[in-house]
Amino acid sequence: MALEVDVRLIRRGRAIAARFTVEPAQITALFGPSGVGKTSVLDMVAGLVRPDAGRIAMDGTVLFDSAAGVDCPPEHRRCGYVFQDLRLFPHRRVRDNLLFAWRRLPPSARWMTPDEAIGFLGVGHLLDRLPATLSGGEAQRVAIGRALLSAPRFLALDEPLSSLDLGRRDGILAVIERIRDELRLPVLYVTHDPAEISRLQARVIELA
Amino acid sequence: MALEVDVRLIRRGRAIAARFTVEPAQITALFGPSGVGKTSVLDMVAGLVRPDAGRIAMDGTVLFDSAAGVDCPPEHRRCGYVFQDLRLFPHRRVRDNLLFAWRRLPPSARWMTPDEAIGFLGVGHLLDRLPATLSGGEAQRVAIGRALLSAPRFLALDEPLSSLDLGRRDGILAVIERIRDELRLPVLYVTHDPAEISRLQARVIELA
Amino acid sequence: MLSSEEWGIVALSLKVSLVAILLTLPIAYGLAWQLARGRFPGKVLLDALVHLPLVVPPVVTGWLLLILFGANGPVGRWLEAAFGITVMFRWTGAALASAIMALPLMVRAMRLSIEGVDRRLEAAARTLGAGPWQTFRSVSLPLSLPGVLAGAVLGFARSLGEFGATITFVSNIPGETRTLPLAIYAALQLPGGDAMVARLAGISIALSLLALILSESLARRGHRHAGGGDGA
Amino acid sequence: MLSSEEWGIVALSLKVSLVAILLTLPIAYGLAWQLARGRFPGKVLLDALVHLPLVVPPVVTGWLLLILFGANGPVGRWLEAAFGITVMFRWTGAALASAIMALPLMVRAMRLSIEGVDRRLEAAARTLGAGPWQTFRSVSLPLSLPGVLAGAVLGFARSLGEFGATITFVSNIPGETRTLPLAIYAALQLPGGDAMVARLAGISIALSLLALILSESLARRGHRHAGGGDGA
Amino acid sequence: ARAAADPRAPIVLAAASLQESLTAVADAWARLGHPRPILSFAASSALARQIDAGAPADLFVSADEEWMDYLAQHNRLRPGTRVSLLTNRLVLIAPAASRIRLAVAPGFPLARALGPGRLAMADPDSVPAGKYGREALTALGVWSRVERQVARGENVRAALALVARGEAPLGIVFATDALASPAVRVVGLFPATSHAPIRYPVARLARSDNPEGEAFRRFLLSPQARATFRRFGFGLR
Ligand SMILES: Nc1ncnc2c1ncn2[C@@H]1O[C@H](COP(=O)(O)OP(=O)(O)OP(=O)(O)O)[C@@H](O)[C@H]1O
Ligand SMILES: Nc1ncnc2c1ncn2[C@@H]1O[C@H](COP(=O)(O)OP(=O)(O)OP(=O)(O)O)[C@@H](O)[C@H]1O
Ligand code: MOO
Ligand SMILES: [Mg+2]
Ligand SMILES: [Mg+2]
Repeated sequence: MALEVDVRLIRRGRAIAARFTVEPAQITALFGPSGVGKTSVLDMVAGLVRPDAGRIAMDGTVLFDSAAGVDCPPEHRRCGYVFQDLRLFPHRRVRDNLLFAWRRLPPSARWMTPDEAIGFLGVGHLLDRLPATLSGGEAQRVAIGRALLSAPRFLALDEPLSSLDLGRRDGILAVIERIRDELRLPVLYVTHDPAEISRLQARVIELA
Repeated sequence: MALEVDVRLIRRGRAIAARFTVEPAQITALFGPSGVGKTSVLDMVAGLVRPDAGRIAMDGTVLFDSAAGVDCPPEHRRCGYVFQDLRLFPHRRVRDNLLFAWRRLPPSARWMTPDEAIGFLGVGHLLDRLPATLSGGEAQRVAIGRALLSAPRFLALDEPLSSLDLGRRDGILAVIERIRDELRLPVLYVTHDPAEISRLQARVIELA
Repeated sequence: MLSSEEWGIVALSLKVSLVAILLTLPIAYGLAWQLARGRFPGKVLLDALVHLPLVVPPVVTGWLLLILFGANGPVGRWLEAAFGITVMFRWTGAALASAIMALPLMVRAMRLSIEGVDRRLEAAARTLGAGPWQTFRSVSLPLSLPGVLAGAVLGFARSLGEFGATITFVSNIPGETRTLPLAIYAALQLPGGDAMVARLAGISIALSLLALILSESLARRGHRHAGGGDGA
Repeated sequence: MLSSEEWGIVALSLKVSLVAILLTLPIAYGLAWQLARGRFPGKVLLDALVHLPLVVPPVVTGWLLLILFGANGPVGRWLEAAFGITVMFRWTGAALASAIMALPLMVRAMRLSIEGVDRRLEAAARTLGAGPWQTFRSVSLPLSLPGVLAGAVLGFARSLGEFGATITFVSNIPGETRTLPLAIYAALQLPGGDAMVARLAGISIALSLLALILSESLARRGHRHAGGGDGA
Repeated sequence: ARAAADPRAPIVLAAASLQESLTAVADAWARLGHPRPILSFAASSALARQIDAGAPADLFVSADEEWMDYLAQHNRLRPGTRVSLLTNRLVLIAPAASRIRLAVAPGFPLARALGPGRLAMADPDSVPAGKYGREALTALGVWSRVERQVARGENVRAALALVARGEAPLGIVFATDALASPAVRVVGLFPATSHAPIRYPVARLARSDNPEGEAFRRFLLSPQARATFRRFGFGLR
């Protein structure tokens, strides 16, 4: 279950290019200054932005290939994406945000229960709230839960812990490590925090 | 120029209370787990949320006093607020976001030039962009610049560096320190990062 | 309160307007979607076409309907031959006229809301496994609901007041096409009819007030969910 | 192309519609604001009042205008005495009728946009030293501009097509109140008038198409700025 | 198949100026045990266009001959059923409280009587009452002097309303309209020679398959119906 990424994109005259493979049970950290293109790479991997050229494959299945004209739509890529800007559905309560993908999944595909996610994220008291009334860190935790409950085949986490306190961070990092080790999923991780990188024993891809 | 804060608020059944004084040239860090009420305290200090009871005074002038019935509107509090959710004006280009307050100020009140802010924030190449096209860190830097260019009498910074790389953080922290020391402004600072707190030699107010 | 004749008129008006709006709702939404999101040649033309019933005086719209849907018109003949349906001089014709007059108002309101939907949220739904249709149903449609509601209210109100196209197309037939406005018009033609005009106008105002209160309470429920406007 | 008489009619129609819309724009925005944001008793009533010209058939609206603004009506008498203004049988009366008929459409569109404005952005402007009025001007108003534009387009189109209230209120006076719809109506009354109807209808369609293209290109410029809809 | 004992109500399309009188006639017909005719009033022109488009109606009563001719040319009428039913007169009216005195005669000082006010009439280009009015004023030699002061109503009743409300000091309507409104006063009667005869023809429509339509048409010509029309001020042919 390796994720092979080789993408090129020109955005506002700035060239964004990345080429790497994330092995199963491995965390790859995208690292680099603000505006260098980390989010853009995740967007391309998730299928939201079309690379100018390149190839993306997951576990042998081609998700994108500019030469072969393949472009798998995002809903078939099964990428668990935690957006930098969260993107909670404002019209749905926290519970419905969390279960958005989960409800649609065949039971066999699910690999985490809502209770488990709600537990380690500490969002049990928020389930009936609308996103507009959440604090920054509360919203971030809901976004993480929503992505994990979609039973993805690989994760794309864009600064997922940026507004969380150290205690919370620790708990969530532990879960991510468990997902990596037990489910052996490839994980793409964007962060500015060297502590997180070393804690996750991540391989660092430096964008520039 | 001390900022005296004594506020109480019930939000969704959760009591939020804080009482502290930020001395001039001092940075006070609000610290505490996600959802404890840090942003709510800044909102009250800035005049966006009305405390249930309490008193806020800046340099002897009362900004809010529930007992005396004083509630100074936000536009007269001169609070340089960097929002956790940024709140850039989506219909205005980066330049106009930065200069939003600055243009309205009498020249005598200004204490930072746009060029200076654009320089240390590294947003010179973004001036003609609309906020929707900025990366997370780029938007955060513009939000910082917009607040500083409003020539505030005190600062309220809500996780202002959360999506910035270490290099940028350093530069911006240096500017905040200079503002603290040279202009002797009180600074209220929310962060989850102990490194930032110790770097800023901040006094820590732990909310719980 | 109301005489049985007035009840009949009110019931007919409600039937005509409700049928007109319910049938038009999905069409209007589809058009609004195309105008908001679509990129195709002739988009401005489609836009103009949709606005036509607003710009052209109602009587002319009625006249065009007459030419097209009359028993001697091309569409009318085909409807008659293929399905045995006649709309001329029928309440269905009144509903058709109302629907066409209401369409531009509905499309505009819906389009405004669709244009306000944050497409990043749609992208998020896609990564969560929702296909284009599911994304539409669970994200785009509910987020544009304020516009659907506003459009429905506008359209319903416009339908209740529709006069020119109706009388030109399906005439003023008691019990079949004599809706409130047509009854009011008839009363206006009578020199001593002021009292009856006032009474009937009062009824249509009361009806619209009821519809408004209903829609407002629906909107209030819907709006809390729509976010955006609800800051800290 | 157009005969000089037709030019006159077109010019009059444009004058009437433009004046109607420009004068109504601020009033409509004010009403939309109150309905979107205000909290006061009788709000539903105000809402109903604004919608009235939509629900009540145009002829009745014209009749009410006649009663109020006629030389013998209370408002008409006062206008005459206080300012020497007569609207009866004047193009200004036609503009008044158009304005009132267009008002509900404009208010609804604007209200929809105002309700979509993120109030957190207004709060941000306040902390940046902008008072309520400056915040309105620099944040709330521009963010609700799509609604203002949609409202203006709808209102203008509705004005161009306004017939019933106008003819009832200010009659059909060539050169003074005979707008396009009234001219079309007159032609419809002639047994051989179909060609002229088609021609005049063509002109009003062309006018509205022009207005639409203009508004679309304005909107396209405005919309890029309005954010929200423009995701990554 | 419909039993003869279960006749359908005929649909009658009629000019707006017949609203009161024809309603009374239909009521009388219903009292005789017939299904009450369904009456639809509108401008003659609108009705004629509906008939031309294939309206499923039985009878048409027009306020002028021109639209009836139009339908005859398009073969929308059942041959042999067209009859000139009623006549009407044209009158000059003023608000009931007005003191204007004016003799309607060649060259009469209509413009002076109007002063800055408007002359209310139905649209002289299209609506029957207005067309007759223009013809009469032209014959009397005063049209060119008042032409610019005419307020054109959508139909004759709109012109009536303008005078009744005192918005126009003078107006031209049918005698039957003036009779219907207590708020106006007849200033003068236009000479019958100043305009073409005002006639209301009735005809059965080609599409009509309802025998009740023919029965009602015949009733319109009966002495009983004629008496009713006369009561509302119409002349008879
Ligand atoms: N608009 C609102 N309406 C109701 N409750 C709110 C609203 N905003 C925040 N809250 C609640 O108030 C409490 C305090 O929120 P606040 O945003 O102040 O927390 P915080 O300390 O800033 O958290 P974080 O570190 O996650 O940003 C939380 O329980 C939150 O859910
Ligand atoms: N929607 C967009 N349209 C045009 N340019 C964009 C858009 N989004 C991002 N960019 C630009 O593309 C470049 C890469 O942006 P990206 O968001 O990938 O950066 P990033 O590495 O994630 O930065 P950060 O750490 O600040 O989030 C930046 O120069 C940014 O300004
Ligand atoms: O067709 Mo009329 O009866 O002159 O208004
Ligand atoms: Mg990023
Ligand atoms: Mg916070």
